[in-house]
Amino acid sequence: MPIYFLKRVLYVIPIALAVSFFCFSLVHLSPGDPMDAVVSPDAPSEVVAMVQRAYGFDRPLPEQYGRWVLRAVQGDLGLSAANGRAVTAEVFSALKNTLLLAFAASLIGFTLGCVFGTLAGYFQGSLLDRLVTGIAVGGVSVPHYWLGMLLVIIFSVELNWLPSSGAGPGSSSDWNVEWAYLRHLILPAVTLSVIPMGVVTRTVRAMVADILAHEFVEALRAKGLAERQVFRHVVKNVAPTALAVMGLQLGYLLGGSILVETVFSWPGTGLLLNNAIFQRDLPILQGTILVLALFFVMLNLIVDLAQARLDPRIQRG
Amino acid sequence: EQTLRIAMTASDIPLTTGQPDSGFEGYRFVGYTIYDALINWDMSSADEVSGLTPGLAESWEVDEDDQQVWHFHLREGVTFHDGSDWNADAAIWNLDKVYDEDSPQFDARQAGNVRGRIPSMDGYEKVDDYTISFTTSEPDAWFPYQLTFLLFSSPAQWEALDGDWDEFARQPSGTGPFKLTRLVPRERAVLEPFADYWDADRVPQVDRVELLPMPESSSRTSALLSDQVDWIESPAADAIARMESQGMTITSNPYPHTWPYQFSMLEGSPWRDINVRKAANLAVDREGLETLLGGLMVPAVGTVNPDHPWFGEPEFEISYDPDEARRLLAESGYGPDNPVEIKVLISTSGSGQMQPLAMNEYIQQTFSEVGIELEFEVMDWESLFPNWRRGADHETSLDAHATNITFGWLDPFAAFYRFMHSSMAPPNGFNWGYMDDPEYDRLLDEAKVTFDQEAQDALLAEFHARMVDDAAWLWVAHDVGPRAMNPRVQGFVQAQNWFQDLTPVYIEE
Amino acid sequence: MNNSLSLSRHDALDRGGKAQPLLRVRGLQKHFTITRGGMGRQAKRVHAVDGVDFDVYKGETLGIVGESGCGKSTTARLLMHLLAADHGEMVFDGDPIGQRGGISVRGMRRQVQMVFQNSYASLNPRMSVEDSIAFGPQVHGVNRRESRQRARRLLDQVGLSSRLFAHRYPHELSGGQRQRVNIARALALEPRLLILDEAVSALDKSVEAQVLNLLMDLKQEYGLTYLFISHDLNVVRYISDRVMVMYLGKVAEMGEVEALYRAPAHPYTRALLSAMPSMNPDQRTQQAPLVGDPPNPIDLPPGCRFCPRCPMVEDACRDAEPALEACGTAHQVACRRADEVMAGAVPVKRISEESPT
Amino acid sequence: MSLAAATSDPAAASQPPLVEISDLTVHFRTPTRQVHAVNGVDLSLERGEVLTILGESGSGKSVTLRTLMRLLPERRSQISGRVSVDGQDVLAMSQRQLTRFRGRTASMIFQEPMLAFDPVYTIGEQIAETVCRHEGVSRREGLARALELFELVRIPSAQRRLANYPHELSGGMSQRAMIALALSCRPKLLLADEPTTALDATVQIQILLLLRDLQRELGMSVIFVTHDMGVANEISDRIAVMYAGRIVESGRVEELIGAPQHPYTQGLMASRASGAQRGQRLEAIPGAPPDLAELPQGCAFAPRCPQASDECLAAVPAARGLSDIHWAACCRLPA
Amino acid sequence: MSLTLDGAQADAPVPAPVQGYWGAVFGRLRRDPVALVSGIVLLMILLAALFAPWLAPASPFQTSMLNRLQPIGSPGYPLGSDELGRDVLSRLIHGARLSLLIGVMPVINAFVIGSAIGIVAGFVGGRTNSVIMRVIDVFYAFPAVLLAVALAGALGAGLVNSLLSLTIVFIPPIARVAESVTTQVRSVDYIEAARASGARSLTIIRRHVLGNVLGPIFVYATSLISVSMILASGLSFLGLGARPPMPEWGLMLNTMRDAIYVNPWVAVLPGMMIFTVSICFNMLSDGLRSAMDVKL
Ligand SMILES: Nc1ncnc2c1ncn2[C@@H]1O[C@H](COP(=O)(O)OP(=O)(O)OP(=O)(O)O)[C@@H](O)[C@H]1O
Ligand SMILES: Nc1ncnc2c1ncn2[C@@H]1O[C@H](COP(=O)(O)OP(=O)(O)OP(=O)(O)O)[C@@H](O)[C@H]1O
Ligand SMILES: [Mg+2]
Ligand SMILES: [Mg+2]
Repeated sequence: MPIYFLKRVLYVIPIALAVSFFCFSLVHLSPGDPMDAVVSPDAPSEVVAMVQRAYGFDRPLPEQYGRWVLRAVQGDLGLSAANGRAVTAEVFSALKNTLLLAFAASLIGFTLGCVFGTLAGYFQGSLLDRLVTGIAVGGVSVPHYWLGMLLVIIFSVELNWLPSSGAGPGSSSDWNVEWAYLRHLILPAVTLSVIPMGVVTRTVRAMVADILAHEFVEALRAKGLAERQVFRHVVKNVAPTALAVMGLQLGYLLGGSILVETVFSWPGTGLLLNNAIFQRDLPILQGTILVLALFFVMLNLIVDLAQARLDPRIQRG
Repeated sequence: EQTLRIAMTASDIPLTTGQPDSGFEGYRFVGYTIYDALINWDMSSADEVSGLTPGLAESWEVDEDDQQVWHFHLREGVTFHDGSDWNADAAIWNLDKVYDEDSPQFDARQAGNVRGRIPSMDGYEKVDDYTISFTTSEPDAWFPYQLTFLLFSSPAQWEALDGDWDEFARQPSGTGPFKLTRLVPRERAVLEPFADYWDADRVPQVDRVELLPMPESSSRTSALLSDQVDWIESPAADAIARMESQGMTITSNPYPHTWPYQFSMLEGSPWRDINVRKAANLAVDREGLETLLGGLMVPAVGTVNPDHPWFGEPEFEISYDPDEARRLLAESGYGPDNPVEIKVLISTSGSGQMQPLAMNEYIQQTFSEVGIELEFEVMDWESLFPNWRRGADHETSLDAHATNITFGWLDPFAAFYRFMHSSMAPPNGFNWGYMDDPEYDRLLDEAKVTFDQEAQDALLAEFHARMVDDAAWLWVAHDVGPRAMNPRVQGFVQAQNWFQDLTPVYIEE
Repeated sequence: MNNSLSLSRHDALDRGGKAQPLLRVRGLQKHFTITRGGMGRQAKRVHAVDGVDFDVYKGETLGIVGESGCGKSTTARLLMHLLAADHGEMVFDGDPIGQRGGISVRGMRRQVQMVFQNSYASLNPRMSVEDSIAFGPQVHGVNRRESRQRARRLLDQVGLSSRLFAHRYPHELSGGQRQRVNIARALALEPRLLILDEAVSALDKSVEAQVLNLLMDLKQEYGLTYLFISHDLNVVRYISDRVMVMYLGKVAEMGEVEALYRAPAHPYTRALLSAMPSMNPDQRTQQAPLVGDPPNPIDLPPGCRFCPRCPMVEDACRDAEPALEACGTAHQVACRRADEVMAGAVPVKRISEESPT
Repeated sequence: MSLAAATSDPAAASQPPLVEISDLTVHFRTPTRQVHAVNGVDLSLERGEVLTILGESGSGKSVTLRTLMRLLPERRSQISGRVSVDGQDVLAMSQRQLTRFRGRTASMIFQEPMLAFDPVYTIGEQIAETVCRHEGVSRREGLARALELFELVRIPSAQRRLANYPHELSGGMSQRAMIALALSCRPKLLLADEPTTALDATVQIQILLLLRDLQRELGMSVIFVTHDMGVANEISDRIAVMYAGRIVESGRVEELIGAPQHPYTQGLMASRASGAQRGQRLEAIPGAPPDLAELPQGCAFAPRCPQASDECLAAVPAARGLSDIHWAACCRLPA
Repeated sequence: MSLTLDGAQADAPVPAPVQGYWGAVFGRLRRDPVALVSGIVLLMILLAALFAPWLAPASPFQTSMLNRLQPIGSPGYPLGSDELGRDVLSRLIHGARLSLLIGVMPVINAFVIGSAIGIVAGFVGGRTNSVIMRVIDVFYAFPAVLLAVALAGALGAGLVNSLLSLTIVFIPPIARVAESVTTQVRSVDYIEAARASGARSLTIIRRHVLGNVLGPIFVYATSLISVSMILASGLSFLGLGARPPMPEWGLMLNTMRDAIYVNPWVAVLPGMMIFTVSICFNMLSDGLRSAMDVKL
């Protein structure tokens, strides 16, 4: 067991390095000058040179990468080109909001997904199954940015029930569980939840149906177990895979909320990234992608380890 | 408690350390609110173009012997928000902050934001505790305009924060009518009145101003409609009817802003033919365009409005006259079978660009009626803007014949000089199309050293008239800076300016 | 009636005459490494085939029996060079395989073919029966038309009307039919040696008999040599001339089928035979000859690997592995106490050793 | 005609049979066709008797067995006929009654023990669960019982094995565990669906002997399904041969193996490969079993039968008794 | 049974071939009503895209300032007009071209490249496989949307760049599936049998591996089309894909966002199209999967 854990954990290191290299080279793929974001275009060239020096953009790329990684390891991702603030702080304060949104969306999506998926899996082929499957396919097929717009039209524009943008009346750092803030969370969270809802429904349905077709379920019935007890077995069998899928979905929500955050002006990493792209704010772009990717890598790790714990069949040697 | 909530178009809270970024919107909301310049804008009137008014300097004059030296007499009895005194030392400290790379308080960001706006600055020194003097690189009558961009932050506060500008951004201290009490990057800035403001007439009426960045115009609109904010900048034109129907106030006023095509005068550009330039100016149905924009524009017949002192008396009268345009084109050998083919760099959006796609397409349509075929190179604002300084012959210009970048013109340098003077060809300035006319250069040079206001205005008027007669650009529109507000917001006077004064605003309960 | 062609080909290919074994295997060994160790730990090794020697004579059927996991299939795959052996020498009709001066692997594969246990998995589901059979000849340069004709001919020969079956896909066939196709496919290259790895084990009894008949017929027609792998002792007895009994990757005993069945010399063979269910209601088996499952070939005991299950084990058995030695004409065994076993002195290991009831 | 069976225990003879199946048919609906898996099976089983159903793949053995526990998918199967076990009508039971019946009155051993255990619970938990379910005892007591059972089926280091997951056991071991599970509530009827087919010969015989011992010890009735004559011979008192969803011959082991009457049974015996016929061709039954979706008219074996006549195609032949308990369904036999 | 070889019989004419594997799959697909309807809808949209210039009632670029933001059903504007007075129906029809292109192309590209990588890795196995798969793992450290946005954002807005970045996004998953399917197939007996008949690796890949591997990879790839449609249009929606004034659904959705206060239902039409295409591809893919999944 510890060996498996250790190996799995150590495997994160090369991945993290590769990810950091990718993030760094990513922005140097881009045409245009990273300086464009820092100085206004009417700045004379000596000012440009001056700022370039101040930001270290004048050094050779390998040196920039080396410095960047070294500082990143110490938690310093440099300064935003657009506003000069520390990237780390910017990213983490945004990440906090994205996490809030992602958790809310997962709560909705996973709950519905599990319930729907189990029902559909149990009553495979029935009308209920077809209905649920339809909803799930819809969930994974809907362009969520469009769904967001639709919800805004209905609930904000037409009915004026819920706000359409922002994280709340105060700033997100004042966030707390109050209706004033929660109402801001509803639309984006619902919008973001449809994809995980669809994916989880489909996975759980397939898993439940698959497990129910196993001979051991027949054996459980042959033992005289009541359907409720059989269900317990099914759940325990489905759980590792379902959890893994949910973990991944949570990760996808973190990275995938960019469109929804843009639609709802939710002050998270997605909005940060979007702005960074359009302002060509390379330090923020690099930093955000790095942090999100590493977060995702860690999430994968946790999911794998959890799955290994839950499923006795996974090699532990 | 009165709180005024404003949705800005910026995607982030502009820099609050002194010299803001985010262009003029930054100056509007966190520049002239928290800080003062030596010379401020007078934004009290809605009826005439804003002029200059003494700020942290009570008076100033150019040295009688040397036109490159200016003396400024600082206002006494002014304190920063932190209580420290404003004096010549503080002024020099602030100048070092942006000009002396070796000074401890040097801040590259602020320097980057402001140095380009004061091209004539050459030196500065303290004369006595309340007098400083500047040296300019050449005689420049427009120097006072440039100084409106230099804002003064508190040295004492910076010291207190251990010289950390990042921290200073969170707890800035200036001399302005508002002080910043809260900053949540990307989300919110809170301003509260500075009770000891030196100009008793401009002590703010509201208790709090909250600034919220909302780059999406539909988000701003819905925020206003759902009462999340009281005031939005640049509402979506299409939503104005709806906002009005829900009782919102729409304010607008022309201000020094121009929406042009800046022509390339390089070899091979059709614009080298004056007939084509004139025809283009006559081919645009500016009134139709006004309808398109829901009335939120003023037709432009020159860089400045006809009632402006710099307008002059051009002979070429710009109007919508397709027949005349066709005639001019025919004269140059163009016709329906042989249209003028022109490529223009346009953006999808951008500060001050109004509605670039809609407007350009409209122009494309009216042009085609007279035989000018427009082709667009659509870029995002972030690519178009840097191209401005690179010039028409740069590879990023993609061989275009014109660029469509709007601009504000607060002073003659910004309005004319940087575009029309041959010395401003890339990479020195924004003479994107390599305009090179000795007569332009002469008039501008002369105006620049004419320190008498009326004489200077006369020279500029002559210049402007010549430019219009030349049809040097295609002038299309002036923006009117629309804002939408909740009817509770009262007391706002929309100045004919990029900047606005928030101090008289109050909320009617 | 033109299969004389095949026969003459065999004659032409025959090198050393009847006396030279068709296949000679010496010291064949294959250990699989289970890459689980890493980090300084010794990786575990599966001793799937651990030093096996045998000969296959021309025209005979050599049966291989043994429990699951004893290395039967691995041996077959090593012979086909589908797996690379760790050690060992294989000589086909006098020519070392895959060595300089010998016969190439490709050349050997023209003369040795194999039929797999899983009749379904061993046919490409996307290929018609005809194409599957024709594939081999095509690979060896026979043109499309001719190879198809050959495929049809073979189909008819294995008892499937080419008219009805040539264009079918594997899923449209029954298990017995699929196994016939597999046999036809193996025959398409006109091999001299056919390796049958549990070729009838998955078939129903009534169908199994049909296929066994077919195999007997084909052998006669073509003068084939068979290596017949099975765990069904009855079937092996029926079809083989000689039998090789394997236990945990080693040959336990080898000999003429009747001699070996009548008087097994290895306690394991003996146990295996007495574990066969009896067909006489009055003589039901009273005592299980062996206890426990066959161990897995990862952690082998020192000495004779049958020790832990052997009813006749003595201390000396644990010291050294017994070599395969002759014990009568054409009969070899790897047991120290073979003589006693042949004499019938095999006490049965008590079940009580395992656990109290 | 009497289908009563003789039992080793004369006392039991007076009691009614434990299992009575009459005219059982089972059809499956699949999206494309209808499969006639069982077509009129009559069967009875005395208390303490071991009956083997012998037949080739697809002949309906498992379906018959599953019907006895009502384990077939309800929605896709059509069952008719009568099935009673220990006086209870299985086909009429409510869901509640069923759960009490299963595992307690009748329990089952599966062909692939690995697949019949839930892979994510330990073996011990799975046995304890059954005990708790039927006897309402605590988990601890359940586990204690599991340990006893493990010792009963002679699993070495029983205590340690209880904590194993199914994939950690070898084939023979898990089949023993399966048997322990099946016996956990002392069922009156044990159903065993090819419990030894997947095992090696040396292990198979151990399991067969174990089952035989336990059956005798516990006095259970057993229905054992296999396609191996030898296995049937080892374990059973009586054999029923099944072909295409019908029982074609049934009788005491000695009778059936010694003197099979139905041509199919005879064919099966004859086609067995053994040393005896070395070098001779086997008398294989020609052809292949019929497609259960399109059963032939009359005797299903007729198309493969060397002795078939027109009579065979006319109607399904009735059972013809040969002795008190040996009968075969073949037209060729005297009525 | 006869061992005689009847030459005449061997050459006898053969009855019509039994339908092949794909024939059977499409036969089943045709009987799946959901897949059938989805297929028909997609076909119609595809045809509309192909024949857009003939089908569209108006030019997709013709602006009209007087007829801006007309509601659905206005005369001359059956589906209303957009913020520049262009006919929305015509733009939707023309938009199908670009939207389908940028949605489907990346998956096609990735299918070709990813399958090649995966099949080679899977077939060769061993160290080569590990190296390839470890590189692929790195891409798995990025959620798809993030990767697409990051790449498109870094490369700069534009059609080609968004195509490129989506292609890069889809290569790793397809390669992974290809690798695992190939690894599975590689160890199946019929490949062994083919090797045993002396065939060389390339022949085996061509004749035995491809046919069995491409099907599952193809099904997987079709399921990605829906994701790709959403992502591609999403990039345009963010301003990273198609540029104005090209008609493209995501971009239309973006430019009409401000119109939601005036004419909400026109503004959501492009999204409706994306949704329709995406759901149809998903259903078709599901249908295909179950049609191919039937145990043979
Ligand atoms: N590729 C492989 N990697 C690791 N171990 C293997 C591999 N192939 C076979 N083995 C192991 O080698 C041993 C011998 O396997 P082999 O398939 O030869 O047995 P067998 O005698 O054919 O058994 P069966 O009767 O079950 O087919 C087994 O323990 C098996 O698990
Ligand atoms: N749930 C089901 N749905 C459809 N057909 C079924 C179902 N269960 C069994 N069948 C069919 O019923 C027939 C009889 O099956 P059964 O499992 O009883 O055979 P068997 O005698 O047990 O064979 P084997 O020896 O292979 O286990 C087979 O053709 C099988 O395909
Ligand atoms: Mg094997
Ligand atoms: Mg069965």
